[in-house]
Amino acid sequence: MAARETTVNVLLVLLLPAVALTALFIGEAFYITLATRIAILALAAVGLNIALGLGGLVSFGHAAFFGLGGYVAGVLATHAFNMEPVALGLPGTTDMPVIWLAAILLCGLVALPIGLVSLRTSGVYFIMITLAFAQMIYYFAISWPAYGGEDGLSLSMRNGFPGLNTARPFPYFIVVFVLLLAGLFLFHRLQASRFGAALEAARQNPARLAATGISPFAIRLVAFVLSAMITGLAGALFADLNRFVSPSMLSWHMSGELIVLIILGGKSRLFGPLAGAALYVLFEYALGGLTERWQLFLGLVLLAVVFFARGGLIGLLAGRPRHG
Amino acid sequence: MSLLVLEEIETFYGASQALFGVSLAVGEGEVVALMGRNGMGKTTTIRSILGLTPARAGRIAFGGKTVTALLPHRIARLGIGLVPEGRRCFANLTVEENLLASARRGAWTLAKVVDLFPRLGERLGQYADTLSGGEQQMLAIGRALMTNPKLLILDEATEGLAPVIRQDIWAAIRRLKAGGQSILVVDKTLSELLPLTDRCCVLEKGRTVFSGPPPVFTRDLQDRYLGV
Amino acid sequence: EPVKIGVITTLSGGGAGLGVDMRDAFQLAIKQSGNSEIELVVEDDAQKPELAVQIAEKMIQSDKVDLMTGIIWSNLAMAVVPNAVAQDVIYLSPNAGPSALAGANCHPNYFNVAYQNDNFHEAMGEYDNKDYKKTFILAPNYPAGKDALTGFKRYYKGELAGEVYTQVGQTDYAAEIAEIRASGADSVYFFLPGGMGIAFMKQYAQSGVAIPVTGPGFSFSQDVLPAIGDAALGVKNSGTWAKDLDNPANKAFVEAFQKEYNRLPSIYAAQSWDTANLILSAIGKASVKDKDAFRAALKEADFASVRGKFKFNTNNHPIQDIYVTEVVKEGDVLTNKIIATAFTDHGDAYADKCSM
Amino acid sequence: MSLALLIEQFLNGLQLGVMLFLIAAGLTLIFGVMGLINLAHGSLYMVGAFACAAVAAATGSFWLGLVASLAAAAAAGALMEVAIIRRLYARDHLDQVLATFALILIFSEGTRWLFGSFPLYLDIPPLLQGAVALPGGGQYPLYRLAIIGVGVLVAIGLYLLIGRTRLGMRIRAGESDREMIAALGIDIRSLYTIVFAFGAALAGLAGALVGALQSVQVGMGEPALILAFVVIVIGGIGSIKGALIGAILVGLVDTMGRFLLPKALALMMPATQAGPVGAALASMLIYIVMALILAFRPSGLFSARA
Amino acid sequence: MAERVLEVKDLEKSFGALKATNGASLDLRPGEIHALIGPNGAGKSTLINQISGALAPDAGSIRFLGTDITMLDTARRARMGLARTFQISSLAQEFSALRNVMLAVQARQGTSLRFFRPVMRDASLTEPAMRMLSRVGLAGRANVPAAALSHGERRQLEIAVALAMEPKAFLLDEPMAGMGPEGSKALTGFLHGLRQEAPILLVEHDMDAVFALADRVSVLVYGRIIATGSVSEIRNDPEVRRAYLGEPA
Ligand SMILES: Nc1ncnc2c1ncn2[C@@H]1O[C@H](COP(=O)(O)OP(=O)(O)OP(=O)(O)O)[C@@H](O)[C@H]1O
Ligand SMILES: Nc1ncnc2c1ncn2[C@@H]1O[C@H](COP(=O)(O)OP(=O)(O)OP(=O)(O)O)[C@@H](O)[C@H]1O
Ligand SMILES: [Mg+2]
Ligand SMILES: [Mg+2]
Repeated sequence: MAARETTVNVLLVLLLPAVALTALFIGEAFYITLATRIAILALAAVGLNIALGLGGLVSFGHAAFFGLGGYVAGVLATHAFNMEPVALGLPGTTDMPVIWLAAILLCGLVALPIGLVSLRTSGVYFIMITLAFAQMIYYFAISWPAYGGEDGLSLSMRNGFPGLNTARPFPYFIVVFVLLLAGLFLFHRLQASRFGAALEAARQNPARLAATGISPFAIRLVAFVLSAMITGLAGALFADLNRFVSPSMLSWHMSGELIVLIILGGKSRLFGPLAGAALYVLFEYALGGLTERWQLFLGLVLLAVVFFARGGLIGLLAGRPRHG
Repeated sequence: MSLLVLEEIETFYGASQALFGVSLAVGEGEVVALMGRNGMGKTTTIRSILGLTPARAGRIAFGGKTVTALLPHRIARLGIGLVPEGRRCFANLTVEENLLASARRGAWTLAKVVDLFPRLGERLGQYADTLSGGEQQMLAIGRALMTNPKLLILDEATEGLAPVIRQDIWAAIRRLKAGGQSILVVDKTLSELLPLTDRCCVLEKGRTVFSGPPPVFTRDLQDRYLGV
Repeated sequence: EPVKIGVITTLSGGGAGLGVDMRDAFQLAIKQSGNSEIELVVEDDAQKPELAVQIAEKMIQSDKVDLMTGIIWSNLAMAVVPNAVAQDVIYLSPNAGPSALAGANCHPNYFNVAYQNDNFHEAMGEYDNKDYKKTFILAPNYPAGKDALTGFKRYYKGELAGEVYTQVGQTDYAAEIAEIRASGADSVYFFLPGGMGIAFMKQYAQSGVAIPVTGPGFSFSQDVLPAIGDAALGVKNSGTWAKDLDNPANKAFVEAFQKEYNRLPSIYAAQSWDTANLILSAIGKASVKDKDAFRAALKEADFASVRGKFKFNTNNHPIQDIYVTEVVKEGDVLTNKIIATAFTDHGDAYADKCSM
Repeated sequence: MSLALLIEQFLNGLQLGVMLFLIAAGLTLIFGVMGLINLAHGSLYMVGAFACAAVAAATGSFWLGLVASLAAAAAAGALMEVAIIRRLYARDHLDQVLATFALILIFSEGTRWLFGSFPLYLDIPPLLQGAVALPGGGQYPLYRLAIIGVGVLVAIGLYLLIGRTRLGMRIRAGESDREMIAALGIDIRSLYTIVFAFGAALAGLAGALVGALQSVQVGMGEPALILAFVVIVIGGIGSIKGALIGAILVGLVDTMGRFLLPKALALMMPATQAGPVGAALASMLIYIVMALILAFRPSGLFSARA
Repeated sequence: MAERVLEVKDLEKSFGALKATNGASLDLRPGEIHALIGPNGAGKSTLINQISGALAPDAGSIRFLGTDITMLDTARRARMGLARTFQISSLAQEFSALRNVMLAVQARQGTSLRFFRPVMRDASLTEPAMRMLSRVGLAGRANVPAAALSHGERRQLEIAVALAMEPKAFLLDEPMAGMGPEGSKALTGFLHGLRQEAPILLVEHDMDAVFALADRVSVLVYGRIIATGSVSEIRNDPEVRRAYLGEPA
């Protein structure tokens, strides 16, 4: 079974570059964009999956980090453009690595207090308190006029990466894809590591974990912050993909969508987020072109996944997860 | 006539087989002890009787009616009261509610259960998950009695009880037996169990390997199957 | 040579009514023109900015559309338009005119065939000067809401009894209505789009407060009037169009729309109809492949607008008359009737910031 | 600002709270007591509103519409339970999330298919039109008073049903250990179908009653859903009393925040800024309150098990 | 090393009107098995929970290895060397038996913030864990998820996890419960030897085991220790007989 999962995973990884390369070859740039979109949403979900899949922390507020990451990209680029300092005399930038770092750091910094408070609760209370924090940020963003409020913020062009022309779809896809691979690798090692073991135990039985001498709170907090950082990075990439950020990236719909991607693909499975994002985006795209009732059919497809693909898409393709 | 009959049942947890052919019978008014080492399939047998983990092969009949394919609540309604392994009290119900929720008319009433376990009487308004382990065990027994079953199934019902209480329970079981109650019991205290049972049924690796009255279940056999 | 037009609009979810009207009118106009060289690509944005962006990319990169149109909401327009026009696609707005795109960020590829967002509010502010001295204004707390009240105040000269910003998506207005009652206002002006406006009007009528209400046409247009019901009767509101506007183009439009779809057209349908006819007129004059020529042809605005007079300002936004209409009942159907003209040949406040 | 206005706003907050409770009532039953995460609760609310509006328009009677809303929502609920939800009790909560999320999409588009894209008309019944005079000179709409009445009745009814009846015990027992209650001879499957349909009917009732005050349109259920969850969680899952008090707290905080915050800020900053900033803060307020409450009482104000 | 490994003084804990612990004091000396017996609901588990840190006492103090640990959280106490088992098995259900034990090994090593090295390929975790499983006789079930173990096997696993912590004191809450006759016998022998490694506070209703093992016995009734003494003293204490032991079996 393990071998089968590996095969499925390899195929999944190859899928995106294969699509992108084919698209490049036949001159259908849009499919590169679509693949990029899948990769970014997958990365965001990989981040959430650390908290949700491994730690059982169903954060209904990860859009906050996704959106914050996006706004970091948007705000820094805007300031680089109009040459006004962002804050404390720091200039804006259009340099992707700097933006990423800033997004990761900011999301970590914001996730820390949110985690400190939220992790006092558990279960549905955790779901709702994370939602509460995200909603606060959302309403703030809607009504704060400086960066466009509800109308959002347009980037006049995509931020740059040294040595690459990111304005073109393919090089940007490569950048995103490499980051996705890095995210997946991180998740993979994390899951198998001592930290991962402690985190999964904290989900299954926190009292047991504490009784062996590991504080579930500390483990969860680290996981939550890490998770927010990765999702934030994905947010920055998403802003660059769309050359646009708006509060809708911060909305609870977005949080819900990230959760749905994970469940769709297979919770706590390494490639669940990628499979889920691919399926979701493809259906959204394909059905949207076919009929104006596409949401109805999307609903039916999701129901079918719940019933016929236990353990999500990966569960369907690769069988039950390995327990060790 | 036998109240409960199991014929060569086989049961699986998903793909892994736990029972490979268990046969067993409990007659009206009979007390039968189901025995075996840890992990040999006692609990699984009980789960199969109640349809919680339905048997995939073999036949189970209760009161002359084949129940192998029935849903658990239908089987239970035919008159089986279960004291499950691990207590499984309803955590978010009070003691009183636990007792009343599934009660059926008959000789056992709230008053009589409280009489049997005065400790529960003191804690009627307390939520079950805050009870001590032993109190939960008493509650599980009381809850099964309140369904006024034809057949009482006790899966390690004396686990975690203080010696005095345990003696009370054994006394109660003796009284029940005297009153004609049929009982299927899993318990590790052979010294209490053997004098009381009409028949012993021993499982090993998911198979019935011995069945007979206590006198035939010699020290030798006990040692062989239970490691006493 | 066929012309490909990408229509991104809202066809699902709560805001779908507007998008459906928009699309229906557009398709009808193209059909009636008999021009078989025009190919439409219609997609649903589900009122999500990110999805709209994705569809726009697809239309530009994959479908290779020549023109784009269809977006109903300002925030979606802000997501799509700057990028689309930067890729040398011409975008025509059939609704929504955020101020950001009218001023410094105006673009030769961006044509607004509807209005600049402030227009309706400016008109009502101007008109309210006539009857009222102390008005109470409210709008949702987001950019369009603030723009609305700014627009109103730009022309309104009386005193303000109160200025309240409500929550986006709010459904209960008891608190605001109580404040209005206590404010001593002689009138109320509100901008609450979609369901918010319906809820406000119903609750306002139920509250028994007798202070007259005025609003922008969106809150009393044909798509929402049936839902508000008689509570809307007699309310004055501003608009660039009403179905009784007396010109041949409008008569033909209303009749054709009613015949085809068996319902009255809304202002979104009217604006969309104009957008389609503007495009048709330009196609007759120039090839879409020749962008400069085509832009010039569009700018001439040589088409029969259902709004009567129509021409483009320097920033490619309309210069048009803005009317005040009143909700009336025709038979048992609620609709709007023009009672006054608030502005003639009105442009917008941002045109001089546009360096085009 | 007069005292009378302050009192009226207080009443408005109270009333909004009871209205929120009404919206949350069905969810308390299905989610709080049965333990099922039903994101489609908002959709059932919408079904109720649409059924009421459609039947009221066809027959001219709000009351027939109300009956229709109960029937339609209960039927939709029962169907949903038998066809879908029933298979999910034993599964992970997250599977329930995915399935009921899918149901939201299906319900929304299905409703649009049936009723078209435009909001429907639904007005309050003539019997309940008009206002009553409050002591102190104010006026209060009769219909809103009626909603308070219905909300309180539903609260009492649910409280008794869940806390005092055998049926309530069994539902709660099912939530704690479904297999065990079945093993004790209770037909928990049918019981859950009935209770689910009942919860759905409550959602439908709320949709009809509240729908008459709002816009009956596709998508009306989602904000209602979020607020309902907020209310239940603040109050403590499984507690009817908690849900009622949580709802009233949210109603009061929201109303008073909207009313007072801009005024308070105006004392500190220019009026042009105070309005928007105050409104922004007001819209965050219920979430701030929820976060604060959960930070200090991680399982709500009145967790069913204190 | 202090003369007393664990020292509980005047502990009090109320649940509403119920005083579950009512001024209990007791200690644990190096190398001993100290049995804590008493009627159901007397407060034994509550006491264990307070010592392990799962519950905060209302009053009183707990010292461990000379340090006051009353205010420390569970994990800190566990790291100091206090290992407990649960009366009702409490394991990571999805993890195999082996991984459950490995968790304890990792906790003892204090290395849970390592993010990269896969645990299953880490002999410094798997080997000690495997050893512990063998000691309790579960080696053959190492790869079975805890959820699929039988009740008795789970009880054994609880002990293996405690062992893996290499603690300075054991708090065992009814380890015999759920073990069959053979299991109880084996476990009794095992605990007999275990006291050399660390002293044991043993809560147990199985009197055969208690009388065979205990160096000292304390009797808890209504949250109060009513007697402490040797096995024979306790056995013959009339008060204890009445409240707890009942008629001689
Ligand atoms: N949920 C489950 N999934 C998979 N296997 C299981 C499950 N429950 C029990 N088993 C396996 O089935 C076999 C029989 O278990 P069962 O619980 O019936 O034993 P038992 O005789 O009751 O043991 P004990 O005395 O320890 O309670 C064991 O090998 C056990 O590992
Ligand atoms: N959270 C709680 N709330 C209320 N009462 C509680 C709580 N926890 C325990 N109790 C009560 O405190 C008393 C002591 O419980 P405890 O579990 O310590 O008993 P015990 O001595 O371990 O009993 P047993 O031998 O049956 O396991 C019991 O009466 C129990 O009902
Ligand atoms: Mg068993
Ligand atoms: Mg105990």
